[in-house]
Amino acid sequence: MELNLSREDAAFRNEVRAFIAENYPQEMCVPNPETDLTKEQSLLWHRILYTRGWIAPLWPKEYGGPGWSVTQRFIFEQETSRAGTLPPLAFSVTMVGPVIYTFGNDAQKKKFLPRILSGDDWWCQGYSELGSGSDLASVRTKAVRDGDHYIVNGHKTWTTLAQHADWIFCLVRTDPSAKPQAGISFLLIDMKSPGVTVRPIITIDGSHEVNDVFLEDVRVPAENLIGEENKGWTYAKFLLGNERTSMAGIGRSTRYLARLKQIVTTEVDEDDPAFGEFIREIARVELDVLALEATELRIVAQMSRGIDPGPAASLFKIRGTEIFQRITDLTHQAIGNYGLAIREHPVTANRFMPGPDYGHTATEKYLNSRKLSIYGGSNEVQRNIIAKAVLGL
Amino acid sequence: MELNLSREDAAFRNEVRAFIAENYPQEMCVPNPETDLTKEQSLLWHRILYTRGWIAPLWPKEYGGPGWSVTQRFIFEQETSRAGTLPPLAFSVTMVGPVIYTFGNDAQKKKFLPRILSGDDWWCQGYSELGSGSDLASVRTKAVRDGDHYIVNGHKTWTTLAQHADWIFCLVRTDPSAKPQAGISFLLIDMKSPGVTVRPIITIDGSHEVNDVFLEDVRVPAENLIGEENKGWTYAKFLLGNERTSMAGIGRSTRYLARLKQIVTTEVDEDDPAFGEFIREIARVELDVLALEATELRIVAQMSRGIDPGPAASLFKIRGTEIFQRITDLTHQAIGNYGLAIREHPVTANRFMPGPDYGHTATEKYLNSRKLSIYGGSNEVQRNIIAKAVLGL
Amino acid sequence: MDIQLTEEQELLRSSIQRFLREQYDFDERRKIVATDEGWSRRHWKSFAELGLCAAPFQESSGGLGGGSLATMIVMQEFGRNLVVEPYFETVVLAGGLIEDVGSAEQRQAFLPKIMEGEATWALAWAEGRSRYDFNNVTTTARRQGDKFVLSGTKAAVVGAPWADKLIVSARTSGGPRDRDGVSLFVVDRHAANLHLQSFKTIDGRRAAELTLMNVEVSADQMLGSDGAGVVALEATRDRAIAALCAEAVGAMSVLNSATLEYSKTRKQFGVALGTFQVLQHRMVDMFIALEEAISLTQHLNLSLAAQEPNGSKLASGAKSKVGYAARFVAEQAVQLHGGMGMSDELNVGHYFKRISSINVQFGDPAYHLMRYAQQS
Amino acid sequence: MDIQLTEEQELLRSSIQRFLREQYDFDERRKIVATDEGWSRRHWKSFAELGLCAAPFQESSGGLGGGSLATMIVMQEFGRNLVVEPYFETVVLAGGLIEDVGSAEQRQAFLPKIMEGEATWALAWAEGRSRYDFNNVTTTARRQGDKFVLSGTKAAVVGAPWADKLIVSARTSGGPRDRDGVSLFVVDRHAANLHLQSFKTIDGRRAAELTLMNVEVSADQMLGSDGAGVVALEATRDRAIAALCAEAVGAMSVLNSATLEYSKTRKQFGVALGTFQVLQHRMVDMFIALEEAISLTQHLNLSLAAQEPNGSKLASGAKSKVGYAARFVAEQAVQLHGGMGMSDELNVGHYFKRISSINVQFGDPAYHLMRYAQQS
Repeated sequence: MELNLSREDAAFRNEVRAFIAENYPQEMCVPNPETDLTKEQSLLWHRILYTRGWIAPLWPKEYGGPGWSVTQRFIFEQETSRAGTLPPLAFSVTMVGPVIYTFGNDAQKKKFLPRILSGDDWWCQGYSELGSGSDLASVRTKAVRDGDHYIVNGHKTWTTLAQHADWIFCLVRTDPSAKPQAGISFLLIDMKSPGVTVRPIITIDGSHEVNDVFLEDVRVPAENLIGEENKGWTYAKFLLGNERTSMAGIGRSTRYLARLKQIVTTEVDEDDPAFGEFIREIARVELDVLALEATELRIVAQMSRGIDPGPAASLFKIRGTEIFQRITDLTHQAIGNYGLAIREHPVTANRFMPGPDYGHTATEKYLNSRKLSIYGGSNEVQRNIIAKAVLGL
Repeated sequence: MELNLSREDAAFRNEVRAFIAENYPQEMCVPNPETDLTKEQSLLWHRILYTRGWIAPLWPKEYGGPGWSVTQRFIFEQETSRAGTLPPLAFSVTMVGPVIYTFGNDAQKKKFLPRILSGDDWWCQGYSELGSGSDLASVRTKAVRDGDHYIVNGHKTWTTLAQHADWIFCLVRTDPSAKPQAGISFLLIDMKSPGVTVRPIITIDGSHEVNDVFLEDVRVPAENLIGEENKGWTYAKFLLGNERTSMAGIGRSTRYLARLKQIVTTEVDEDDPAFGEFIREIARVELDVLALEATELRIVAQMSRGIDPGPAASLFKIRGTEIFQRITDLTHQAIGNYGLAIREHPVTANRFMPGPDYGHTATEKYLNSRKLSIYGGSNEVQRNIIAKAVLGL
Repeated sequence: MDIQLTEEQELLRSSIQRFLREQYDFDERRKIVATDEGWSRRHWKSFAELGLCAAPFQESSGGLGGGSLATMIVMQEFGRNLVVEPYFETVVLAGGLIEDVGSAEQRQAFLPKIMEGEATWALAWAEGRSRYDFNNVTTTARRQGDKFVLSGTKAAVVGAPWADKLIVSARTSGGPRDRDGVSLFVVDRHAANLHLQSFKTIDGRRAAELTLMNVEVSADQMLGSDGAGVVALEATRDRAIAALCAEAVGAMSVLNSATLEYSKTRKQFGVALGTFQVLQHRMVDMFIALEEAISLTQHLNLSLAAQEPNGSKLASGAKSKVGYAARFVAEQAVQLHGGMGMSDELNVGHYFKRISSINVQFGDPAYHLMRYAQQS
Repeated sequence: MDIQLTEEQELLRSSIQRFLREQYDFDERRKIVATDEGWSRRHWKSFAELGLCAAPFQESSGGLGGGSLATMIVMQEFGRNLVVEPYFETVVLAGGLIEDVGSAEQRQAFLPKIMEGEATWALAWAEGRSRYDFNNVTTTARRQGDKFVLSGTKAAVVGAPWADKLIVSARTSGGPRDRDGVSLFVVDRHAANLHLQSFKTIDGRRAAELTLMNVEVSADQMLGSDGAGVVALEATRDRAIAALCAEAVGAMSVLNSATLEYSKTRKQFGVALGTFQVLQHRMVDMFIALEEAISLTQHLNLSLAAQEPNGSKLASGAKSKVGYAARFVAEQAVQLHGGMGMSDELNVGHYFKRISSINVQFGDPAYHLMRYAQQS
């Protein structure tokens, strides 16, 4: 679907397209960028965008944002994701950055924001704990004030790419006697602090994306507290809203859908009993993408007229993840017998992987994408949110 | 699916088949027996079965049952429903009869059971009330003791075929101060009693199957109380279990599925874009029927070994109604443009109905079958029952 | 990008809304449906006076120039109120066809009466075995001098029993399933040798099966080029789908509100239905289905208005996706209303039936899903 | 009508259960998977000692005569414990084929070693472009005196890397997609000019792609009649499906119990997960899916045991329905376990992956649904 763009916006779109085509690093074009790149490789494109001034589309100009309109931001998002570029570090740019410039003090802004933009600091998210899952308010990691420090003890889990991280932003309990949401604070912790240990969690696709982070008597300077003590829940919710908005994933789904079509064309003969099923299911998911994209455009249009999108983010999260799971499922089915094979991690070119190149990541993508309906607030929780916030139930 | 039958059972099956073929009244072969027959027509087959001694397969021999084994009962059920015979009055034979012979006193047994078997009494069910639905324990119809009578006031609704009924069995509240389930009694009321009014409810398919039954100062002899006062909930639940067990409806679904196949073969060309969809969906529902039938056979086999089927009835109710709804849905789709038409009620041969005969009832069946997932305890309530009784949640 | 209505469009919408609110509540509709004709000539006249019948037509045809967006606005409100008057048949189908392929004389002869609410029309394209295929025409039109002689049977013509004029597709050349050779004819409903057998439709309307036994039609009553009827019908279908999707969206939005409202007031097991999480999530899915249907419907109407090249493929896509969404919403609305949902007295069942009918008209969701898939 | 196990069958089941409970817990399995070979020869030997490898074979072949019901019992327990030893490949596929179409000499030469646990086998029927179609064979077998010379590539041969023997389908006549002309050959895994490229499978097993470059096979190693390989493979598939369905049922039952257990202990928002109605109904649907899968699996195995004429159609039906049911159960088990379900450390993900693998082997649910529909 193409937007009906003004001449200015069309020119901007062309500029973005050309920039991507000319600058996206060849090194980053690997089968599965999310898992196959080293930390340094992952940062190449981040640094290019930084240099161009495009690294933080959502940030206000004063903190380093490009000052784009809602439509320009949408165009940028659409073009970069359709081209399949690896998004800049979401935990840094989309999540902790806005929290710092919205709720942080001047010293914090000055210390952290530039290094987020430049990619010098890699941030990870210390939200989930064992036994908390989608119920973030049940956080048990404790931070006890000790002079001008907090002493932090706890265990964070499902921490994405903590193995690369320089900093972690954490929800910690500072008032154990208060009601769940009331006693939480938002603390920034240097990953190099003594007492911080990272332990890999291997997921069912064999990859190492997430980790346990153990915090044992970690001394954190009190100046790393964001906003007020015990007000962390407010900042945490603000951050989650930002996280979910980007979850429609139209660009990604569009790319994977195009790939699926190509695989089906190559792999499934017209007289295969399941051929019609693939055609039908592809059409169905294509229409799902189209409808979600059209919905996103409606919301963007409303936002550009100043209308608050409200809890639309939950709708995007639910449908965006359902769609992508379906695409990866169909792709896994499309490669037939080769769906038995899975790459070994860490990935090297030396290991034999059967079947055509385009199928090599199909199985792990199918497995990996099962997480989408769980992480970031499970889809069940998102439906609860809509039931409450939209339907008033 | 055919059973592996013993020689005796096979002979029995043949006997049943032959009896149906020879005796099922031609008059009852109308497009939609459930709605198109008069009361007297509806009873023809009932009376034939009564004469043969086959009217009440589930009843103990002493009360007029045929004394069949579990397998014979199953065979009879399967053969009669596959042949498309109109089942005998369920409210009489399947529901109130067993309550009377299980919980009633000798006078009640003597008075009611023979007339149920002969078809002289037509019973309807006074369970649902406005605002109670699947929550039967919230019954508000009151029965106040007055000497050797109860004075009954209330409003029953969704009462199937009350327009034909001689008697109604009612849940009534006899102790308003007790907990919901504890203050309910099970009362038999003569429909000819002063103060009983029946008002038709036309459903969305245009038919008149259900009714409101208003009870205004109806004097009911106390001898019509089943069992003990305020213990009615026990009898009501016993009855519901019997109702649901028969809801797998394999025979009916098998017949309607065969008809659907024939309609698709006639109506949908192979080059119609949706042809493959019909083939696939028919295969899917056929497998659903097969799996449910195989499940029923497992349960029947367990029962014949003396194992309690437990809440399997809820599984049959859920899947049986989902399957039949799907078949009627596909049948409605299969007749294409003729799906716009609907018969007018009461049905007469004078009114023009377009399209081939086999499509004339497709639309009303689709509409009518929407009730199946609502009536008899909604499918949501059935899932609650399984969650509690089977899964222990 | 979203449809921000122009002042004119807002005016159109609010005038329809006001009229329907004041004059077309569910009881009034029930009375209309129960009449012999099954629709109200008085209301029809009012629609014309409000400018609805002229709204979509081009200004050069004497219309108000609102195009497909005007139709969308009208149909959505009609969907919300289950309006049974033959707007879709007369204005969207026949009017659209006449404006699209009619000669200057035909446009002049027919459109003013349509716009003024003085004539109603029906479109007879289907046949007993045609299913949703415009090519599949066995009705024949033989040329005889300056006349055509039509013979055959047309099926399920909604609005025919009381229409003034019919547009009939008939074969002037080619074999029974050829794409070429189908032509369209304007036929007077009272023409000699034309027989109608009327019946009621699921959604409270009237339809008829037509039997033509050598019906004579003057050659100047051919609509569009000889043999090019299928192309004209296909364009009609795209517009029809855009209108039906809008109507479905209107109906869905009422069902969603009614169900939500019901779930908040109706108690079961001592608490409001809406407190049960399973029902909450069901209603969330109904909400999502509606949002997506709105989006695709707007997208289709905008694409047709802009004459985008992939409009016909998109029409099939929308008919499918909106149709599945509407069926889901309608079935769940009945389910969540419980026994009440099955009653003819409540409006819910009637919305269900209108949606069932929309899903049959011009092809069901399964048909259009595969048509969408097959269009390159 | 239901399967009431005979005393012998009960004994078989309880002996497997005891062995697996004592010797094959999830940690033990993890260790086995992590070894070079990826399966345990020690356990394999124990299985043979328990009589599992001889269980399904006819007594005339030296087996225990348990037939498809014995296989069902074994595979269901193996499914419950995610056993990775090549029972399916060796006993069900190769053993079944040899017993079915092998000559007396071949049966005598091969079956005893299989039954005694002294040889493992793998079946190489698939090729890069064959998908699930046995006809689609480009590997050729040229006759040369008393030898055949095999050339071509076979894909995704599970169990091949450590198998002693392979059964390879190759074309002795006909065109690349002809039903006739495919023959089966017993090939030594160490044969000259046979190259294996090994890889790991999603479910922790080992498989290989075979490249045959003029591999010489003695003519008496042809299994079954010349050119009749497809028929033999089809019968093999029916048996394979019956076994895989039983395995899936075993895996599903563990997933259901684990999910139920987890939902009762795991708290979220202050209450046990299992108190949320949406999750309750999800688990009810998982329960129903399992019950139906059990029923169809038993029905299929009984039909095969009784050599019912529609066994092959039924096999496709069961593969489809059980496959969809298993996928649903597996996906929901992961979903309800939340983040834990994604972790390689928990067993849930491994059941998920075995089910994904079962759904690929010998055709996925969509393929078999349409094959079922197309079989008269």
